[in-house]
Amino acid sequence: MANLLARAFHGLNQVRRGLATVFGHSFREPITKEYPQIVPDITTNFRGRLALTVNPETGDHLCISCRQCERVCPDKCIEITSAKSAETGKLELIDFKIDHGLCMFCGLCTEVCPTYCIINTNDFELSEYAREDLIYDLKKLTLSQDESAFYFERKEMPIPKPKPAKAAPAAGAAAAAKPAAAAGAAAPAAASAAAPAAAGASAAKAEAPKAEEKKEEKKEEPKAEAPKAEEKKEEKKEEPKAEAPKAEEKKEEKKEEPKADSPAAEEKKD
Amino acid sequence: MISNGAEIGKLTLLSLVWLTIVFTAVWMATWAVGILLPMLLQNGLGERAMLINEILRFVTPVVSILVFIPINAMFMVLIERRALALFTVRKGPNIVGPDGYLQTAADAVKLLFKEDITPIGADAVMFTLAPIVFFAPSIFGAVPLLAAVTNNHALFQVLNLPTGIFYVLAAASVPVVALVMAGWSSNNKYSLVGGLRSAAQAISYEIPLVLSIITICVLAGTLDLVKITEQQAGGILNWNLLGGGALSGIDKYLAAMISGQPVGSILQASYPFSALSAVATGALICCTIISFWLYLTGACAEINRIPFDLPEAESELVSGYNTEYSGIKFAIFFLAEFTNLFVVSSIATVMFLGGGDNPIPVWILDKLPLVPQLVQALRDSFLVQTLHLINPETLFSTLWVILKVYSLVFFAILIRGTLPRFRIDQLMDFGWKRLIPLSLIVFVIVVFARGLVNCHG
Amino acid sequence: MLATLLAAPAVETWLFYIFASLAICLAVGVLVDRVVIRSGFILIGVFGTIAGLFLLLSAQFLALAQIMIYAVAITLVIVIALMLTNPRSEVEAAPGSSDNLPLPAQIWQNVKQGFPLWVSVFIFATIFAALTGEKRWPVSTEALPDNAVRVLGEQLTTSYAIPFEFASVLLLAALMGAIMMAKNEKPESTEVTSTEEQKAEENLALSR
Amino acid sequence: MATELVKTEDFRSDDLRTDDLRTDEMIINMGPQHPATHGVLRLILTLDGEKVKHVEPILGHLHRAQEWQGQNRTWFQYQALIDRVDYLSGMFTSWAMARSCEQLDGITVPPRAEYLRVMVAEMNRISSHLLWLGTYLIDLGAMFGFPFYPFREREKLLDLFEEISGQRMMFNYIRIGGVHRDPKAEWFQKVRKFTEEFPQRVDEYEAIVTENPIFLKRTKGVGILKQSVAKDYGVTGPCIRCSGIPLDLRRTKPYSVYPELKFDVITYDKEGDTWDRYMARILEMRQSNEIIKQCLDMIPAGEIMGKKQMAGMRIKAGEGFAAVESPRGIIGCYVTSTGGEKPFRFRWRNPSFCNLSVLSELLVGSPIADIMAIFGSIDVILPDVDR
Repeated sequence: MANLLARAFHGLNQVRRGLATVFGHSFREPITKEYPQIVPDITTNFRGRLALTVNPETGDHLCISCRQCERVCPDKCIEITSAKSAETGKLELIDFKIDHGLCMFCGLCTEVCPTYCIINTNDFELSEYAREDLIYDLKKLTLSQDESAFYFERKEMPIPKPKPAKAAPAAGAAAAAKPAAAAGAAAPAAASAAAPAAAGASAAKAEAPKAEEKKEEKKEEPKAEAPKAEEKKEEKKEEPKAEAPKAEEKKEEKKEEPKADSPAAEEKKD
Repeated sequence: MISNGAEIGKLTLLSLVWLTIVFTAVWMATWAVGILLPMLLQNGLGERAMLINEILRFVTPVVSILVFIPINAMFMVLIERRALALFTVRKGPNIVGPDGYLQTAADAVKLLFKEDITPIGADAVMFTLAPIVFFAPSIFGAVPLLAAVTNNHALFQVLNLPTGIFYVLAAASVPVVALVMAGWSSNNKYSLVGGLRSAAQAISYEIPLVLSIITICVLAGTLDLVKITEQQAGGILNWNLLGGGALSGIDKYLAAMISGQPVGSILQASYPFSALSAVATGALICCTIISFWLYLTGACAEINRIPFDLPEAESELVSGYNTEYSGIKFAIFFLAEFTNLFVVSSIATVMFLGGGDNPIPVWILDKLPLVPQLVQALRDSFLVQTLHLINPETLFSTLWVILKVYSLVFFAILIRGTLPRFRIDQLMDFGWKRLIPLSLIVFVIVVFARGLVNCHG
Repeated sequence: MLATLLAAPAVETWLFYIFASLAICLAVGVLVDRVVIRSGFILIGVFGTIAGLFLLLSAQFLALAQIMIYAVAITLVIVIALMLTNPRSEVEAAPGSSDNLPLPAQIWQNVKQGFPLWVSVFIFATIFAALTGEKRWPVSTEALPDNAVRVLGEQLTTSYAIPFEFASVLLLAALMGAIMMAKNEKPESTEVTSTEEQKAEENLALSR
Repeated sequence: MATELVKTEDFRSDDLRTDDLRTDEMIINMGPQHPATHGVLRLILTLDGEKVKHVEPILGHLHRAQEWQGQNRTWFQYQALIDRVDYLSGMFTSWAMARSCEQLDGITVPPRAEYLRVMVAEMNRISSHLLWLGTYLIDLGAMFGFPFYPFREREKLLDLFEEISGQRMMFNYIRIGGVHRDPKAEWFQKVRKFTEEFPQRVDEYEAIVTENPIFLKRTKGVGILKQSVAKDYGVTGPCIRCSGIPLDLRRTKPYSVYPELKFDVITYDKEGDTWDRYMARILEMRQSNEIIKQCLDMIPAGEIMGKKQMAGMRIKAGEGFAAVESPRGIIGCYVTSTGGEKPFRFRWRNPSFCNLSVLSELLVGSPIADIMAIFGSIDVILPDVDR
């Protein structure tokens, strides 16, 4: 009997303790934010919607059509269309499509991009009424100059040099790219020179024609079958190792401040 | 330490605004039907208005209840959500209308326009009847409470029954049938189990509930709600919560002492057996407090609130008896649940907390400055004298009732935010092996102890 | 006052007829309805209307007790018991074809099928005769007591104390008997049958 | 600690219903759309009254061919996918894969990376247990108040994860050879702040839940997992530790920097019930908090990557196996490489699958209302079961 009473009191006391704790919570600041009015403070590294940057100073498009992102994407949601320019013999970006309905926001494409062109923005509001609307084309993906500047600063990425002419002969012959800048500036991107460092594309000097051939093939069947893409990748991969020592000064400039991403990776490269 | 002042302030303001809306609306409707219309008829028809007046007197309480229930339920849903948000460090609905005041109105409109689905294989008649049977008793049951909570207002005296509390309890026991009906007619196993559980639970917990009420009735010596409230008038010492009048003697003694009247044999009259009476008083106070707790527990089970919400246990039975309900039928279930919560809290207020009585004893209240003058000024005003719009006694007692009832509702919300749910067999064990014996013991003790003390009855 | 309104003979009479006819209709519904559980629910309605009749007789306490105990608690127990005993098997109790039988046999068949009906008609006739025949049940002329519940309580504990206690003892005995019947089955079933199906069948039969 | 204070009667569900009242068996299909089955588990229950006679879990509603995907992705790509196997503790799956590949390739992970790994893993363990705590209380019926509190703390952890790895659940932070990103100094300060206030929060949870009489009634003596059964089914994690077997890879087969850290392995001598499993997780959260504190003090400066991360990386040919102690038990990763860009074969040993298989043993004989109490207490993640 006494035991029963003691237990009953203990139980009631515990319930009272619980109630008091819950009631005490009502004097604390709410943790919820009224979302549409108050946009959350998103960290720098947040992997949101994918976008393509332009050179924040000149407005040149930074993409060099190297297709690294297309190859690395586990979901195969990136689709790049490019053509060889008749004048310069370099690749010219025609279209760049990302299916955000397929994308899993792993951010691998941004890690391999040699020119810091494709980035994860902090935008996470992607809802649309139709799935087709989630396929972003080049126009929709490309950020304005101001936005690019914002992300370049925020993500502490090196601001690309406004393409000097001298870079053109050296790197232009390589597999790399010609920017499809909105301004249509003729000068080839400075970034294209640096590109090979990270991606190893520059190594392909000798191979350049071959690579281009392949790319053109691919253009014809944009849905490029996986095996082919991978073949190419394997070819490419072998070369950069050999070529790594050739790194140019520009490359090193770049390397000083590369994103917090892969400091170790650079180390090895050097 | 309070870093949430803004939210608490908002909640308080919301409660005040909504309560004003609710009670103004109810009172205006009641006044229009019960006072204004007869006055107009008297002027227009003269003697011939007798029959209509007689009918109107019966209609008035019903009108006030019918106006009260939906508006009040809307308010209670809102305050429950806001209060739970407060407990869980959130903000709650605050978008629709000014600071979320109209959220439940919007929800109600949404529910009304949703498709009303009757599942294949369901017993259509029973399926439709169930929400009505669930909802109707809460209207009927609330009527006799009106006179008790408004300090015996003339308009509501009509439907005050000599068996008031028993009537309310009888009405409160009917909804169980509706739950079984809903569960059975839905043609769904989960619903059926929910309905059966609710029946078993309600029948079990009705016994301690009724026994705890009977304990108070024994102390009060009557079943009439108005009489029970009248007995408790005059401060917290007279409330049934504290011994059901066992402390009235002390109250009288203190009053006499303060006003300087001869103390004489007041204590002797109330406590005839000195030491024995003192023990009995202590026992009575303990017993009534336990009864109050028993009542709250039983009532929680009766209206399926957490921790007794087994009939709609979400993690076991999806949504129990109302799994298949949608649209307006679901809305009626929802409405009735909150009305039941209100009715149950009002019964507790009337039976244990002195109804509309203010907790401060009269002998302190009289000493307070300005209060009597204020009441007198109100009484002399045009509103009271000519239009009979406000009755000061009714006003104050109603305000106290609101405070007490919504405190209990708030407590129920707090419990909802804290406790997990019982298991069905544990629930039955708890009911039959703990609560019923306890309530019987309390009942027996009260029966014997009240012979030693002068109680209300 | 409620009493004054109800005192007007017209209103009271009308209410009586409404309640009475409702009660009879619902009672017939209980017998007729093929779905047993639904007739259980209709039974609640019958008790409710009877409570209304009590109310007309100014027996408030009795009316409320009727609702609380009969209409809700007891009927619910019946309904639940019906649900647990799988009533669907009883719904399809097909009436035997009686065309080939001789006339007396056919009549007997009908009588047998309508057995509950006949019993209820008989009971009704008996009660009717008892109530209306030459005032065998004297009508009290005493004024209605002011506090009916108190009077009821006093009567039950003084003049009718012994019948009241007998009734309680009887109910207790019935309760214990029910428990014994439910408990009794165990030794028997272990002796007589062994397989679970047989046990289950037996159980089902008992609970019917 | 609180074990002594609490005494409830011995509970046996058989006491409550007599054998002689036998009714028809009822077959109930619980899930995959049932609100309490934590995703898409389907249980076919055979009930005798409210007592479960037989239970048959049906799996595979969430099968995503994770192992097959491993054979068709490069190493680099598969790392990004593998967080999704057990989405509440993605760090551990990443870690298991990283460790097995490092073993294969012979990479040494720099000490700073190891410390970072331990830190984020323990944070992830806390966040996983917090989510479990919230949902478990929902299973038990406290749906309106309590579950928000653990989620509040979890939210803070997720913010920290977002800052360091870029996303809140699919981290892809632990990579082969190290970790992906070196956090800034402010991040460490935030973590320290969290570790300082977290124990008080746990105290609050305990004040509300641990000795609540209803909670005790629901969990004490319910779902007792016998030692032999636990061994037979290969149960791991808090479940088996509560059954009296101190199997914690962090101690029994130490890896990373765990040997240098001080922490207790939470075990119970007797056979554990659901309350023990609850308590074990609460205590584990406290232990993890201590581990994070120690790591914050001990973490050295230096490299964070032992091997270059690149799209076309290769791993030496051979076989590797590594296991880590996740919040749910042992995650094992077996990998075979042929030296190419893609793995030859991946094989995962998932704790949830093994823990779930014991369900049919635990549930039989318990009332239907206990299904959720028991099922919730073994903390199963359905994607982890189905892979």
